[in-house]
Amino acid sequence: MSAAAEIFVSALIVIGAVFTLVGSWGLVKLDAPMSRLHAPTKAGTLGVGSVLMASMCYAFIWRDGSAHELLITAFLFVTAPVSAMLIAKVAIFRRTNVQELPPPPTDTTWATHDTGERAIKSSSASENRGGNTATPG
Amino acid sequence: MELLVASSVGVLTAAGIYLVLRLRTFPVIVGTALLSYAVNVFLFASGRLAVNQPPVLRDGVTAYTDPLPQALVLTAIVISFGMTAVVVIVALGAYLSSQDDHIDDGPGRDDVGEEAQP
Amino acid sequence: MSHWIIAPVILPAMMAAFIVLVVRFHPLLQRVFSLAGTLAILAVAAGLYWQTSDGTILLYQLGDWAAPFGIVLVADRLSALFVLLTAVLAVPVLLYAMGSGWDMRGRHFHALFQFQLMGILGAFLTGDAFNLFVFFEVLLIASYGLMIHSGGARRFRVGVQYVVYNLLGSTLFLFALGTIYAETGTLNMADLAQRVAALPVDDTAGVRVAAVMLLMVFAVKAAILPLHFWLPAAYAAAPAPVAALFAVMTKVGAYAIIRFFTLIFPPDLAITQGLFDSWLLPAALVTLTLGMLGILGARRLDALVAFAVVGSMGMLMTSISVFTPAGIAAALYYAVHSTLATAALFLLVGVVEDRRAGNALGYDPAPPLPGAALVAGFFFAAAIAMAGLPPLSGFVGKLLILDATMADPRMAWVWAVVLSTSLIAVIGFSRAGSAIFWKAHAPDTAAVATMAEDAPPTPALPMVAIGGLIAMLALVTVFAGPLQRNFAATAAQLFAPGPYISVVLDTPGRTITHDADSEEEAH
Amino acid sequence: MITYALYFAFTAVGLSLLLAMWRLLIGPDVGDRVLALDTLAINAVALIVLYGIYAQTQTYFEAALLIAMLGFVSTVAYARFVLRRDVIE
Amino acid sequence: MSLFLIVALPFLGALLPGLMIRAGRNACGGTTFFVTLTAFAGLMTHVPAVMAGEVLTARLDWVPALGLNANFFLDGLGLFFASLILGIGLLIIAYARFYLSREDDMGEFYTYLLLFQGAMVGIVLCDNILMLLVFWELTSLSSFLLIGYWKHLPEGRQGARMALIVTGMGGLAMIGGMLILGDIAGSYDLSVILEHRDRIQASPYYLPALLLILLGAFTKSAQFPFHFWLPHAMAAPTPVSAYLHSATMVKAGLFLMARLWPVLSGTEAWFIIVTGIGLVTMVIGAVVALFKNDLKALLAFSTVSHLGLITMLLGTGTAFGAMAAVFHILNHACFKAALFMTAGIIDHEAGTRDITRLGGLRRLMPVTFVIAALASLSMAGIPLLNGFLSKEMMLEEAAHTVLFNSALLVPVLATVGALFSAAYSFRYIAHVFFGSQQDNANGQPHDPGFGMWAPPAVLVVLVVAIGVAPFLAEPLVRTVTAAVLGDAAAMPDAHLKIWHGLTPALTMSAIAVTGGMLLLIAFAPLARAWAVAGPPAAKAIFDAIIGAIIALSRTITERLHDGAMTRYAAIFSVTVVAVAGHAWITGNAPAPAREMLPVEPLPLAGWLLLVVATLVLVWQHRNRFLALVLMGVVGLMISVGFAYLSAPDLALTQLSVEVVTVILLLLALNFLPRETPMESAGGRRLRDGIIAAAVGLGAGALVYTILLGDFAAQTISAYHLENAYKGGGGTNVVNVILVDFRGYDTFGEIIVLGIAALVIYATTEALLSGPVRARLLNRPLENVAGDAHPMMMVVVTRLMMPLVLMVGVYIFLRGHNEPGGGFIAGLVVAIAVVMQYMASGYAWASGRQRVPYHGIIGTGVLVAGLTGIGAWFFGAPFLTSAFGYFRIPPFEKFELATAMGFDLGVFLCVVGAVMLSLDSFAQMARRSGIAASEYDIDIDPSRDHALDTDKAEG
Amino acid sequence: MPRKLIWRLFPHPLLTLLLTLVWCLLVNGFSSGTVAFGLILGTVIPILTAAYWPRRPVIRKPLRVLEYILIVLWDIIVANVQVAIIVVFKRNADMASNWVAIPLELRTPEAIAILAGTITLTPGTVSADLSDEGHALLVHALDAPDPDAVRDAIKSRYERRLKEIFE
Ligand code: NA
Ligand code: NA
Repeated sequence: MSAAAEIFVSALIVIGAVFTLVGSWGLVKLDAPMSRLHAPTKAGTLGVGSVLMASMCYAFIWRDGSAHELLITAFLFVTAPVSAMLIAKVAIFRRTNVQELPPPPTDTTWATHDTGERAIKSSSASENRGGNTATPG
Repeated sequence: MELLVASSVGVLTAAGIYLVLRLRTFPVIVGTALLSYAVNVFLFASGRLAVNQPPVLRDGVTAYTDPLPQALVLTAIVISFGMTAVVVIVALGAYLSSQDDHIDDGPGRDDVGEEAQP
Repeated sequence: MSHWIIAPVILPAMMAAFIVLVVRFHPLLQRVFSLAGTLAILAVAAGLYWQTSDGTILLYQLGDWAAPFGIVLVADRLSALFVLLTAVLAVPVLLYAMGSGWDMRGRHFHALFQFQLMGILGAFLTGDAFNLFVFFEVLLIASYGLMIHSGGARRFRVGVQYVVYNLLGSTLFLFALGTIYAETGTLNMADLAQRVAALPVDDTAGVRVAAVMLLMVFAVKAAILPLHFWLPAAYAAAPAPVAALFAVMTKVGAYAIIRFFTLIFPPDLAITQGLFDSWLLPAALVTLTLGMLGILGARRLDALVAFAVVGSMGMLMTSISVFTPAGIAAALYYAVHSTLATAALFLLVGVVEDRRAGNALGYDPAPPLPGAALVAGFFFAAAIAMAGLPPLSGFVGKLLILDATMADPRMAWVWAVVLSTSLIAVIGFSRAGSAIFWKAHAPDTAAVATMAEDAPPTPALPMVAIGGLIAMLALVTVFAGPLQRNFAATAAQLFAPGPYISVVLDTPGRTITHDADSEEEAH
Repeated sequence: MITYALYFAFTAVGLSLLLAMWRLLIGPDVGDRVLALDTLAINAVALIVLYGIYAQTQTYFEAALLIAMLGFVSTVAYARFVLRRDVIE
Repeated sequence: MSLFLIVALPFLGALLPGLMIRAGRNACGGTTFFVTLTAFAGLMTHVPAVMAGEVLTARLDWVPALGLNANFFLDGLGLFFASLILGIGLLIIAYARFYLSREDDMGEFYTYLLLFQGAMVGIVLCDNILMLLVFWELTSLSSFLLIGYWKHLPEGRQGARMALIVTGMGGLAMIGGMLILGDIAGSYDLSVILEHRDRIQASPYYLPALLLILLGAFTKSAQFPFHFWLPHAMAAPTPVSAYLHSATMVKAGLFLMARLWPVLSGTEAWFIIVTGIGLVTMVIGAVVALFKNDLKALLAFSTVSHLGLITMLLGTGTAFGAMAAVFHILNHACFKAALFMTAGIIDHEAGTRDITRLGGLRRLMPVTFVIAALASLSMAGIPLLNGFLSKEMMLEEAAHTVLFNSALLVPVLATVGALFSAAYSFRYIAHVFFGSQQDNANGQPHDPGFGMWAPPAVLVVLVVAIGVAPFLAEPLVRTVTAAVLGDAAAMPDAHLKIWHGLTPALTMSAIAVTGGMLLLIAFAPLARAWAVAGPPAAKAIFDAIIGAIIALSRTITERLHDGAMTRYAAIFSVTVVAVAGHAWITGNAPAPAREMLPVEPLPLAGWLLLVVATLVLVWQHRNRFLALVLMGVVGLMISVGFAYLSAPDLALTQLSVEVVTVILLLLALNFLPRETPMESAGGRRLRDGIIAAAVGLGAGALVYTILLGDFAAQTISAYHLENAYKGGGGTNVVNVILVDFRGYDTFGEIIVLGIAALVIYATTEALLSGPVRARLLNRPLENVAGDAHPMMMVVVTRLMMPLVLMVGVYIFLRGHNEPGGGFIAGLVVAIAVVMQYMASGYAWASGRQRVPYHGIIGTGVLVAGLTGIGAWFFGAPFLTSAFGYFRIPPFEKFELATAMGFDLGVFLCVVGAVMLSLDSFAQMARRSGIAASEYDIDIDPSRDHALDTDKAEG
Repeated sequence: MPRKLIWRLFPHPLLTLLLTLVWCLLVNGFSSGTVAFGLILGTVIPILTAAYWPRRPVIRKPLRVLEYILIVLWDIIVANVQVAIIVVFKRNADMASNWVAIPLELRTPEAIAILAGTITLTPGTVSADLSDEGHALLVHALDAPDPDAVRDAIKSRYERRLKEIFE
C-alpha cells in the first residue's frame, strides 16, 4: 500500500511539475502571440491540477484527509478560460487586423473589433445612472 | 536566507527611493508602494526569520515564529493601503485640475488648469 | 475603572462614524453633533488636566491587558496639557469653520475634523510606541483630507507633496519601530525606558540608529530643518480653519520628542550619548531663522503665517533641545502660546481671503476690507504675540526661553538668533499688516456702493472665534505665572520618570481565568 | 521518494517561475506580459501547494486559494485596462 | 492713589474713547482728558511724600520664576517723568480735540494715545526691568499705530514701520542687556540692581549688557546713527509729534540712562560711548535741522540735537552733568512741545509746513507768533527763558569735559551745536513770521481758537516762568537729580540761577548766539551749498538696507521652498542616511549571535524574481502599465516569501491588498498619461541613483545586522503566545494580537481606512463640482476594444461571486484560530464585488446594490467601537474581550468571542472603504452623452432572440 | 404562493447545493454541523447575489451534465499530453496556427460560456472572441492544418451536448 501510494503521489507531483514547466516553457518558446496563449492556460492548469491532486491524495493517505484542494482546481478550471479569452482579446485588439481573422459566419465582425456605435452605447455609464452614493446632501 | 531578505529590503528601498525622486506623480506613487513593501519586510524581519513555524498554536509544538511583528506588519500594510489610495486620488486630482502630473511645483505651475480652462 | 482617559479618542471616533452614517445629508445636524462632541472633548480634557495637575499619572489598560503586553493609555501632566490644548484650540476653529461656511465647501468636513481630533488626542495619550505610529497615521490621513478640503488645483498640487513627504516620514517611522523592537523586544514606552537603559554597552549601534530615526520622524512632524519642507506650502494652501487646527499638529512632533527623549532616551543615558547634541540645537536655530526670514520674504499673507509656524517650531525646538527642566518648561509655555497665536493668524488669513478684493492675500493695494478695524486689531494682536513683542504671551515665552538657555554654553548663539529673528519677524509682520490693512485704494465711491450691495453680510462667528483665541492668548499672558509653575512641575515629572514607569508596568492587568476551562483543551 | 519528487517539482516550478518572468520582461506586447503574470500566479499556486505537502501542513491552503482567486482578478483587471482603459466602467 | 492704578488708568481708559466717540467728539476728548487728569491727580497726591525723599512701592507677582513681576516704585525721577507724561498729555489731548478733523477717527486716535500714555507711565514707574521691557516695547507698538494713524499717507505707513523697526531693534537688544544685567545683579528688580554698582561694573558681562542696553536707549532717543527714524515719524499728526517725539517717548532712552546711571555710569566705556554719541548727535542734529524746510522736520532734527545734548550730559558721569540733564529734559519738554503745537497750528491754518512757502505770519497770527517766538528763543538759549539756563549748565559741563585726551573737543563741539541750535531757532522765527507774506497756501491764515493755542500757551508760561525765576524749579530738579544719582554720587553744590558771572560757558553761549545770527544772515548761499553737498538722506540708506534684507529673505525663502518636491525628498533621504549612519558609526555593533538559515534554491529563485522585477521596474518605470505589472510580480513574490517564512496571515493580506492597490492604480492610470516622459538628465539620474543606493544599503545593512543579532531580552510576544488561547480564545496568535492584545491599534487602523475612503469620496466630489467635471465628461473617446462586458466573464462571475463571498465568510470566521480574519475577508468580499463591476460594468452592478458604502464604513467603525465600549458595562476597559464555547445542535461546539464583533467592524470598514473608493473612480469615469448599458452582457444572443420573438409575436 | 416563496428562498437550488459543497470543502469536513452551516450560507448568499444573475437558465437534462464533464476531463488529460509534445518538440516554424470561426446554434449565455471554456481547456484551441451578435465563436488553434475539422469536432463533440442540456 505504502509503496504504491508513494509512487502514485510522486508520479502526480512529477506530472504536475512537468506540465507546469512545459506551460512556462511554451510561454517562452512559442513565437506567435496567440500561440503563446495555449501553453500556460492548459499545461499550467493541468500542472497545478496534478499537484493539487497529489496534495489531496497525500492528505488522504498519510493524514486525516483533505479535499479542499478540489476547490482550487475547480477555481482554476473555471477562471482560466476567461483569462485566456481576455488575453486573446488583448492580442486581437492590439495586433490583429480584421482581415487576418476569418469573417464570422453570420454576423458583421468580431466583438473586439466592434468599436462602433453599439459598443460605445452599450458599455458606458450614463449621467443619471451613477452609483448609489451619487449626490448626498 | 538572512542575506536574501536583507538584500531584498535594500533593493526595494533603493528602488522605492529612486522612484520617489522622479519628477512625475505616478512613479512617485509606485515608489512609495515599493517603500512600503520594503518597510513591511523590514518590520517583519525584526522578529527574526523562521521557516515552517507558523504562529498558530498547535498541540505539542513549542517553537513558534514571533507573532508580534506579523501583527504590526498587518497593521502597517492596511495603513499603507489607505495611504496609497489617498495619494492616488490626490495625485489624480492634481493632474485633472491642472493637466500636469509633475510633482514639483514651481513658478509657472500655478493653478494652470483652473484659470486656463473655464 | 475610570474610562475618561479614553474618551478623547472614542468620543470623536464614534461621533465621526455617527456623522458619516446618520447625518451626512444634514448640514445643520452635522454642525450640532460636531460642536457638541468637541465641547464634550473639551470638558473631558479639562477634567483630565485637573486630575493630573497634582502629579497623578492615570493609566488605562486597553483590553485589560497589563503593560507591556497590551496597549496602555497614560495621562500624565504632559499628555493632559497637550490634550487640553488641542481641545481648547478645536472649539474656536470649529466655530470658525461653521461661521465662515468652510465646513460646507466640501464633503465630510466634520467627520474628518473629528477623526483628526481623534488622531491627535490619541497620539498624546498613548503609552505605546507602535500605537503612536497608528495615531500618527490617523491624524495624518485625516489631515490629508482636510488639507485638500473643497479642492482646487493649488490645494491638490501642494497636497500631493504633503502626502508623499509624510509617507516618507511614516516609512521612516516603521523602520525605526522595527529597529526598536528588534533591539529591545518591546513596544511599550515605559518598558522601552527600562529595557533601553539595561542594554549592554557593546550593543548600542542599533538602538542609536533607532533613536535618531525616531527623532527624525518627529522632526518631520515638528518641521525642523531640513525636514520641514512639507509644511510651508501645505499650511498656506490649506483652508483657514484646517491650517488653524494644524497649528497643534506640529506640536505632536514636539510632544513626541519631549516624551521619547526624556523617558526612553533621557539626556544622561550613556548608550545614546553624542547622538544629536551637536546638531539638534543648531538645526532648531536655523529653523527659527528660516521661518522668520520666510515671514519677511513671503509674498502672501498665508505663506507668511505658514513660515511663522516654521519659525515658532524652531523656537520651540531651541528650548527643547537643551533638554533641561527649565528648557522643557519654557518650551511647553511657548507651545501653548504659539499654537493659539498661529491658529488665530490662520483664521485671520481666512477672514482676509474671504473679505478682501483682488489678489486677497497678496500685498498689492486693494479696496479697504469691510470691518477692517476689528480684523486689523486682531491681526495686530496676533502678530505681536507671534513676533514675541510685549505685552502678549510671545514675549513671556521668549523671555522664558532666553532665561532657560542662559546656562547653556551656546547661549550667545541662541540669544543672537532669537533676538535678531524677532526683529525680522517684526519687520515682516509690520510690512504685511500695513500693506493689507492700511495700504488700501482710495475707495472709489461706485465700487464701494456696489460692494455694499454685493457683499454678503459678514458673519460674526468667525470674528468671535478669532476673538476667543486672542482672549486665550491674553489669558495665557496674564496667568503666565501659574502656568509656568505648572509647566515647571510637568518638566520635573518628565525628568523623574520613575513614577511613570512604575505606574505603567506595575499595575496588574487581567487574570487569565480560562486557564481552568476544564471543558476545553487547546486541541 | 516523495521527497525526491518534491525536489524535482520545486526545481521545475522554480524554473517555470523564471521562464514566466523572462517572458514578462521581454514582452514584447502587454498581452504577453499579462499572460506571463497570470502564469506566474498559477505557478505560485503550484509552488505553495507543493510546499504544503513538503511541510505537511494545511496552513498554506488559503494562500494558494487566494493566489488563484486574486491572480485571476488581477489578470482580468490588467486585460480590461488594455482593452477598455476603464477597469470597472 | 495706588501706583497700579496710576499705571492702569490709561490702559483701562483706552477702552473708552472708542465707545464715547458715539456720543460726540467733545465727549470723546473730554473722557480721555478726564482719564488722564485722574491719573495725574492721583500722581500728584504722592508729590509731598516723594519730595520728602520717600520711595513708594507696589508689588504684584506675575511670572515669579522668571523674575518678571509687576513691581512699581515712585521716586523723584519717576515722579518727574510721570508728571511730564501725564501733564503734557493733558495739554496734547486738549490740543488734539481741535486739531483732528471730522474725517479722522478720533476714538481710534485717543485709544492709541492712552495706550501710549499708559506704556510711558509704566516705563517710568517700573521697578522690574523685565516689566520695563514690556512697557518699553508697548511704546514702540503704540507709537507705530500713532505714526501710521493716517493710513492713506504712504509716508505715515513707512515712517511708522521705520520707527517700529529701529526702536524695536533697540528694544530687542535691550531684552538681552536687561537679562544679563538682572543675572549679574541676581534680581530683575531695579531697586535691587541699583544697589549692586560694584558687582555689575566688575562683571565680565558688564560691557555686553551696557552695549545692549545703550542700543535700546539710543534707538529710542534717536541718537546717531539711529536718529533718522525720528524725522520720518513726523508724518504723524502733530499732537503725536509734540507728545511722543518731543516730550515723552524719545525721552524714554534718556530716562533709562538716568535710571541706570548709578550702576552703569562712571566707567570708561560709558563715558566714551555716551558722551561721544551724544556729542555727535547734538552737532549733526543741529546742522541738519537748520537746512530743513519742513517745519516739523526742522523741529524733529532739533529734537535729535537736544536729545544728543542731554545724552552727552548723562555720559560725563558727573553729578553736575546729571543735574543739567534733568533740568534740560524739563525745559526741552516745555519749549519743544509748544513749538510742535505751533507748527501744527501753522500747518492747520496756512495749509503748509514748508518754510519756503511761509512768511509774514506775525501780523496774521499774532498769538501764535508770540508763543512760537518765546519757545524758539528759549530753544536758542536766550536769557530769561528756561532754555538758556540749562544750556548754560551744559556748556559749563562741556567746558570741563576731557574726551580722548582733548580738553577742547567737547567744548568746541558743544559750542558748534549751540550755534546751529540758535541759528535754526532764529530761522523758525524769521522765515515763518517775518519777511514777506508768501502764498501761505490757504490764503488768509489766522490765529486758531482758544482750545488750540491755550495748550502751547500754558507751556510757554512755564518757559518764561522758569526762565525768569529758576529757583521755582530748583526743588524739583534737586529731588529728581538726587533720585538719578542714588548712592553713586553726592548732590552737586550748584543752584539754578540766571547769572553765574562771566564764566567760560557764558562766552561760549555768546559765541553761539552771535554765530547763529550770522548763519541766518548767510542762510541762502549756505542752503544752496547744503543742497549740493549735504549728506545723503538716511531714509535712502535705511530703505536700501531693509530692501536688501527683504530681498535676501525672499531669495533664501523662495530658493529653498520652490516647490521642488524631488529635492525635498532627496534632502530627506540624505539627512536620514547621514544622521543614522553617524549614529551607527558612533555606536558599538555586536558580533553576529544567530545562526543563519540555509539558502535553498527555491527561495533563491523567488529572490531572483523579486530583485529582477524590482530592478526592471525601476529601469522601465516610464512605461506605467509595465510598472504596474511588475509591481504585481513584486507583490506576489513578497506574499510567497511571507508564506515561506511562516507568516500565512501576512501572505494573505499582502496579496489581497496588492491586488486592490493595483486595481486602484489602474483606475487612476485611466486618467493619467500612460508614459512618464524622460525628463531628468543623466547627472540627475546618477545623483538620485547614488542617494537611492545609499538608503537601500543602509536599510539592508540594518536589517542584516538585526537578523544576525538576538533580542537582548525576551520579547513581549512570548506572553502573547502563552496567553493567546487561554486569555484571548484564539489559536492564531497574530489574529489574537490584532483583535485583542493590540485591538486598539486595529481600531486606529480601520479608522485610517475609513478616512481614506471618505477622503477619496470627498476629493472626487470636489473635483466633480469644479471645472474638472466638464473636462472629464467631455474628454475625447479613446480607441478601445469592443465588447466591454464579455459574455464569458459575466457568466463566470455569476458563479464566482457567490463562491468568493463564501470564501470571504470562511476567512472571516476562521481568522481567530487560523490565518484569516476580518481584514482579509473584507478585501475578499470587496474583490468579489469588484469582479462583478469588472464583468458587467459599474453602472449595472451598482444599480443592484442597495447598501450605501458610507453607511457600511460608519457601521463598521461603530460596530468596532461599540464592541469595545461594551466592555464598560462589565466594568472592564475598552476592548476587553470575552469568549465562550457554545453547543447548539446540529452544529458542533463553536466559539463566540467579542473579538469577532470587533473583527466584524474591521470587515465592514474594509468593504465600505474599498467600495467607496471604486465608486468614486467610477463617478469620475462618466462621460457625457453616453448612456449606461441596460444589460450585464453586451452581446447576448438569448436576449436578441427573445426580442425577436417579442417582435414577431407583437 | 408557496412555490414563489420557495423560489425566493432558493433562487438557485443547484447553486445552494454547490455552495454547501464548497463550504464543506473549505472547512475540509462533512460533519452535520458543517453541512448545516453550509446550507445556511448556501441559502443566504444566493439571495444576496440573486440580483446579479438574472434570467437563470434551466438545465433540462441534468444527467447529461455528468457525461459532459467526464468527456471534457478526459479530453483535457489526453490532449494536454499532445500539446505538451507539440510545445516541447515541434519547431515554431512547423506549427500551423489557425483561426477558426465556429457558427453557434447555442443561444443561452451560460451554454455558450461553457462551450467557450471547454474549447479553451481542451488543448490546442483557445476561445478568443465572440461575433458582434453572438452567433459565432472565434477560436485559435495552435496546430491545426485543417480548421474546418476543428470546427466540426467542436460542434459535434461539445455544442451538440450542450444544446441538449440547455435548450
Ligand atoms: Na507606506
Ligand atoms: Na489658506
